[in-house]
Amino acid sequence: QDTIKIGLAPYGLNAEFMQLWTNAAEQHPAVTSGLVELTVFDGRYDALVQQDQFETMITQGFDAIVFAPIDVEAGATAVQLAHDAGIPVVGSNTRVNSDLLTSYVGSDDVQAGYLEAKAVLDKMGCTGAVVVIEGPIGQSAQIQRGEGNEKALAECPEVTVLEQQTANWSRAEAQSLMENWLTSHGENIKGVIAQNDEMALGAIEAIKAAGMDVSDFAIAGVDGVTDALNAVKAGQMASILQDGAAQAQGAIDVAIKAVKPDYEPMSEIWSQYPDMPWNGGTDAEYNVPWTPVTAENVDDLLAARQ
Amino acid sequence: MTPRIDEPLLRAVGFRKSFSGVPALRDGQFTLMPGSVHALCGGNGAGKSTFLKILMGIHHRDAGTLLRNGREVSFDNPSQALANGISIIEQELSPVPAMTVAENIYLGREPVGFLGRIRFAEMNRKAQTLLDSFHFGIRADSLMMDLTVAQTQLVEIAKALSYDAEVIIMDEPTSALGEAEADQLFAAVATLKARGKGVIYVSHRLSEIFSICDSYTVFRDGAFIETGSLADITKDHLIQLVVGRPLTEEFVKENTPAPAPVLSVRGLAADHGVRDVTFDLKRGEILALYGLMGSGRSEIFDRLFGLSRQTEGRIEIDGAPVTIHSPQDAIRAGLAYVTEDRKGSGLVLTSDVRSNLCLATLGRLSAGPVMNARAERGAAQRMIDDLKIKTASDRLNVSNLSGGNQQKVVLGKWFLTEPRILLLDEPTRGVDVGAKREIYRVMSDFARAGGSVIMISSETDEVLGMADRVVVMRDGGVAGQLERAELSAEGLLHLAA
Amino acid sequence: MDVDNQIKAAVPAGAGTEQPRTLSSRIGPVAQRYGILIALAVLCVVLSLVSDNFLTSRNIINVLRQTSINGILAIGMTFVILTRGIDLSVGSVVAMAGVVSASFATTSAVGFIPGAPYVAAVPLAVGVLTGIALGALSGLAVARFAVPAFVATLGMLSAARGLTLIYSGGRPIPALTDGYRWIGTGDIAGIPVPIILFGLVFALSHFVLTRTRFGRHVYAVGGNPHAAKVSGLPVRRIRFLVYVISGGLAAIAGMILTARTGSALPQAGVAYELDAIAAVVIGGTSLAGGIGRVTGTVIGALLIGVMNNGLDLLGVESYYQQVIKGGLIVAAVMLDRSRRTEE
Amino acid sequence: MDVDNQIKAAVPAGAGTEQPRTLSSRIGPVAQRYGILIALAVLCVVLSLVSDNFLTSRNIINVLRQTSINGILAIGMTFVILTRGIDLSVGSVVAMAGVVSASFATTSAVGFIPGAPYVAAVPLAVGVLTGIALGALSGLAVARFAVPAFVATLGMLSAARGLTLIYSGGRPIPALTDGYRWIGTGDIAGIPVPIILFGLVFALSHFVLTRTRFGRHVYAVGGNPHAAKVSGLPVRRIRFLVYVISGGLAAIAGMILTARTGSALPQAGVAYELDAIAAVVIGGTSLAGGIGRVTGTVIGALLIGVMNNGLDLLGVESYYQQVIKGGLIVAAVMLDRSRRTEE
Ligand SMILES: Nc1ncnc2c1ncn2[C@@H]1O[C@H](COP(=O)(O)OP(=O)(O)OP(=O)(O)O)[C@@H](O)[C@H]1O
Ligand SMILES: Nc1ncnc2c1ncn2[C@@H]1O[C@H](COP(=O)(O)OP(=O)(O)OP(=O)(O)O)[C@@H](O)[C@H]1O
Ligand SMILES: [Mg+2]
Ligand SMILES: [Mg+2]
Repeated sequence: QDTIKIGLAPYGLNAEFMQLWTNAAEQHPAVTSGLVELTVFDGRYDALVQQDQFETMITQGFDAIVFAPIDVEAGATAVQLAHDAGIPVVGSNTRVNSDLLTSYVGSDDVQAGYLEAKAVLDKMGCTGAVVVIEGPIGQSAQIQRGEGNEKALAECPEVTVLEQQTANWSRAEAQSLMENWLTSHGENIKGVIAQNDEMALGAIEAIKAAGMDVSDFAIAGVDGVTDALNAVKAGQMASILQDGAAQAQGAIDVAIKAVKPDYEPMSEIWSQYPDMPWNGGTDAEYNVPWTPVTAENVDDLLAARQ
Repeated sequence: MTPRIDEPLLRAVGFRKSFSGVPALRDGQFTLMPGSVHALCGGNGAGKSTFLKILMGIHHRDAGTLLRNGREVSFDNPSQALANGISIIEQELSPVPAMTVAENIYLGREPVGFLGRIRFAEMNRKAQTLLDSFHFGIRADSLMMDLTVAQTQLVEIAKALSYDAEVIIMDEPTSALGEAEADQLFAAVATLKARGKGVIYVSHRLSEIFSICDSYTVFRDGAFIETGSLADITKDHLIQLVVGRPLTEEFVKENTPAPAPVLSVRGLAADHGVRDVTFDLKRGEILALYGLMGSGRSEIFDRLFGLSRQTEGRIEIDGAPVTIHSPQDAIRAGLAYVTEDRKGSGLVLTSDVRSNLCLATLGRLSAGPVMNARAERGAAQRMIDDLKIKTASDRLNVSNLSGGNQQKVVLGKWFLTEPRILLLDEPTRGVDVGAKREIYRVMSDFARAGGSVIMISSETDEVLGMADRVVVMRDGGVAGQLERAELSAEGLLHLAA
Repeated sequence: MDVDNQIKAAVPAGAGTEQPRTLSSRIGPVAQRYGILIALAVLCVVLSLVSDNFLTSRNIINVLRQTSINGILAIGMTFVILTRGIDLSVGSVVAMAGVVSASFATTSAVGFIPGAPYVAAVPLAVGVLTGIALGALSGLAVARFAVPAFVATLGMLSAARGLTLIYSGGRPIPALTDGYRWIGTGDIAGIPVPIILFGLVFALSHFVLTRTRFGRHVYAVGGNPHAAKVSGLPVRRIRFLVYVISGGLAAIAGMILTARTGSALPQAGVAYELDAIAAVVIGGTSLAGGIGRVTGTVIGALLIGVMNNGLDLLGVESYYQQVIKGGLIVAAVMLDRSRRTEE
Repeated sequence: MDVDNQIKAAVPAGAGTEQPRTLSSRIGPVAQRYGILIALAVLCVVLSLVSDNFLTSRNIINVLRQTSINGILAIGMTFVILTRGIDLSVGSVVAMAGVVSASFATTSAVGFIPGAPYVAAVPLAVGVLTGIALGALSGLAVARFAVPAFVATLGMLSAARGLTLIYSGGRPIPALTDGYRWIGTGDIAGIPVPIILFGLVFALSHFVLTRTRFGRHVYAVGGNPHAAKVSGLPVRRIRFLVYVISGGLAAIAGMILTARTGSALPQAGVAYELDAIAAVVIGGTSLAGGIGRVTGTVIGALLIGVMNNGLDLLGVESYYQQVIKGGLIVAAVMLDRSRRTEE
């Protein structure tokens, strides 16, 4: 009666980013205080599994769902099902193409793509040639970060894109890809725009393995995973931190509010990001700002990880 | 259009076939007349099966002409041969193990009803009638995998006969059969002959050939040698044609058993109803286990060799009790076992002749974990020479050998282990006359040197010729024992039935 | 009676093709035939004890609906495996049939098929034909060109995925017509359409495999291809057809999936082949061919489905779920003492 | 000479267990033994014509290094497949061995092993032991409890992945010592260590399979387990050991991968089993057991590696890469006319 049952539906937990996102949700004060009973459903990177899990949550009478869908379009049906059952759904991290969401707490991937590409292009002085390592084609993060990449690249018409290929968010795949590109393009590659940090890190390893100097390259990724923070600290790359923790905690606050109208947010993120006001918890969209990782803030960020 | 009576059903000229450049058949010729049972004779590896497989469209010939009722034909696959009224009992048994007997018999010819639905009841009934008409005593709805090798052979016979073909090819159909079952087959063959069909019959049992066939054709080393009427020749002449030199069919037996028992079996029970089996095996003795099909002889061997569960009974070797839980135990105790199912449990068909020969003696042919290639080669070559295994090389895949030569490989594998006690289940199955003598000689020498042999044989002649003593089995129990002096074909049959 | 014999024929004790001797003798016939069913029952009883929601009719419908896609794939896979083959491409066929059919059923501007959306029959037919065509290609490689099934269908796994991505430009195809979506979300007399389709596919396949000539020939080709050939069976045609069947059924599964999720994803179905093969093998079909039955496959699929559902119901943490699932699958098969590897 | 004969012995004409009869007759013995090598050669010639960079020593080193991981996995897989088994768990073992060994070799505070980092020998030994332990578990299920290999190792695929995630908390383990990283990034006389390890594993496995008693046992058990048993071979022990070997080699591959990428990722190695099995089958080893050789596997792995490398070098778009790869694999095996499925 008192505790609120919230289902947390990340698209897949085998990689670090969603793991951080989920951990943050579990650390939300409302969860640790017992106000909310949180159950995590690992979507196993499959849209249908996520939809099945929605059905399970509906069967079990959950009060609200926080949803990070694997796919923009396919998530819509799941949201529809929950909506039909009268369960509010708060999107987080990944967008879903549905107007039935109670709210969305996430970050704008187009912007991240723009920021990271900009970091690379700035370091190159807007000349030279780059390669782009993409996420799995068709995933919304890939599409939107790609849009952002394009936007930044359009601002530097001098810069040519030598290669553009997916490495499926994987460090090992990106490493092989980059090795092969270094063979075919050698010194011509001046910059690497990787759509996530893992792939940027793979590129760095490939450069090292080829006996080249990483500092001769401009490299950037997105997400701010721990290894990337270390690499930024070592001056090897730039990264744009996606605050998964804030997305998850914010989404939980909004979800509780949807169930319990008199609720006041308990997470600290609302004070951490003045640019993202609570507004009574009723906004259709909360945009968690990106934080470019710099030599200045990297130590603090790393310390927060421990 | 009925063919004229003097028109051959089948006429093959100049058949040639090589495998990877090695000729298996150089000049195959054969003429089959209606209403005749025509023996195709030849030593192991003479090319008989190859020739028959070409007739059946299983192999493709490199050269040659085939006339069926005077018309030139060529079969790309067995279904065309079947459509032309030719059916075959292959030398190698080839059941579909997970299907019933009836399904195996009518495979591809199932009676179907509405919606392609098979009428199982009708099919089972038909199959049962067919089996019963030959007195085979097999249930049409049992699974093939539950049948013994002999029963499997009977089903394949029933299947080939059920096609109602004009030409029936039988490639060693009796090699796995007991005499009673073989007689059923001969009766069926006589009926076919009377109905004007043609039968091509392959067997290494010459007495059979002389009792059921009317003409013969001999192949040697892949080439046609002679054809004629059996009425015109003697057994010795035929043997000479087959082997290529004068030889008489006889047994080599020069051993004398010592009084001391090497192996004592007391009150042994085994799977499938074998119970209370007691006998002794003496040093230097060749003991035969005789019995009708299914009397439990093979089960005793399985049990002695640790292949079936340990139940009741005691086994003693040299007076000391031994426990045998696995073939390893058995081999350690000095046993060797040539099983009756050479494809199922004898040979590793994916490997070559050398590996198969050395399989049970790997430990002796290696220095520590590393194989001694020269020792392997030497051991294999010794057996190839001793047993006259016809193979292009010891690296040839064993599945490419002729049936009789495969049998010799299994024997060779076990001879190499230098056992004290040899268990031989139908050791001369599919082996030609010449090689049989070699095997008898090896057995005899082995016993003379102090080894002991227990053999199972469905050929009464072989039992009479080789055994010092016979333990006769009936329905899983010992029906009696006969000393060599008391042996006679009637006596054995009397006890066994 | 008749049928009984048939079933017995289809699932004997052992797995290997050789040493027909002692196999069926060792184990009682009941455990032989129902081992895996017992495992499923045990799992269900345990789950209904620890979770109140498990045995609700709504949850049972959930489980069945969730199982339907893997179940249909696994039934097609059963045909293939019975002939000693394997079909790794089912996941990619799921995606391709989903995307191609959806492109005929979308109301969105992404649809690049003139005239779309068509009435549901058109996209559905196109989808099935897509699956059949892909299956036919694999079948051709296996049956005609003697490419090992693993290689032929692995090639198809990769190629069909690529084609799907090319066709769709890597983007999902959303906004499907209600008619199309009905096969995923509709119901007849309260029973969801995917479950009905699953049931139909099962009943039909069971009939074909146990009662018809083609079905028995599938067993024969897998049990002893040489004997099948010598008996005059069209071995190549049978080998070819099982891949066509698998492709067609994968297409149906793909369209159910698409209709359920409401948009066609080019990256759908990744790694589905593993679950499908697992259901087949857990259900007692031998990868060596010739032995198995489609009822076993359905039980295997249900076992996997119940396991996934149950662990989610219990809220078991995801990492532990993976460990438990791995252990449960092995345990279930061990409990099913009927199956033994040849030795 | 001797070795040559061995090789010939290990790969006879056909693939199936039965009637290799018509098979070998049609094709000359050279194509029989070198079919897939020819396919690889053709691919290399074509690539060196269309890409200037392909035949550079640097690129050749790249290809070999990229192939080393899949190559080592595939060699272990060859042992398993030769006994009629399969090991689906290699990808998960890669991850687990990587993560566990890395936890003994990290300088970062994430390392939760007191005293870490240890000198490289410690984490490497721990990693190999981890792989061996996982392999032993699978082997036990297969050899002792007669669980079909597909099920046993599928269970392990899931369970080991779960354990890896639990052990690491789902986080990568970064900041590995130079000593540890040497096996991924170091070189001896200019030849990268992964390539050297690949070569060593190949030479040793080839020796074991062709020259030792254990190797003979592996072929016999795969060719006819019943005959092997009757001949007194310790069938169960052999079955068990091949999984241990596969696990151990997967661990080595996992540590090379970890050392190469510089941090241990719990999600590494997903779906690696497919590429490993593909290399084995492309290399001419029969999934029916008893037939095959490790040289074929290495050629198969190289074919896959060259294909990936070449398509990247040519800058082929990723969708089209998938289509081309699928087609090329099938084409290569078709060109290798030597192998035909039984019929
Ligand atoms: N597939 C094959 N590959 C290579 N050689 C083969 C193959 N099949 C048969 N041979 C060889 O052809 C020769 C003839 O064999 P075939 O089986 O026809 O002999 P057979 O007369 O039937 O002998 P048996 O009486 O022992 O059955 C043998 O030397 C055999 O080794
Ligand atoms: N796997 C089995 N399942 C059921 N019964 C079997 C099985 N194997 C053998 N039997 C039965 O056990 C009995 C003894 O068989 P066994 O093979 O020992 O007979 P045998 O005397 O060697 O005869 P033969 O080898 O000539 O057929 C037979 O009645 C046989 O039908
Ligand atoms: Mg023959
Ligand atoms: Mg017997």
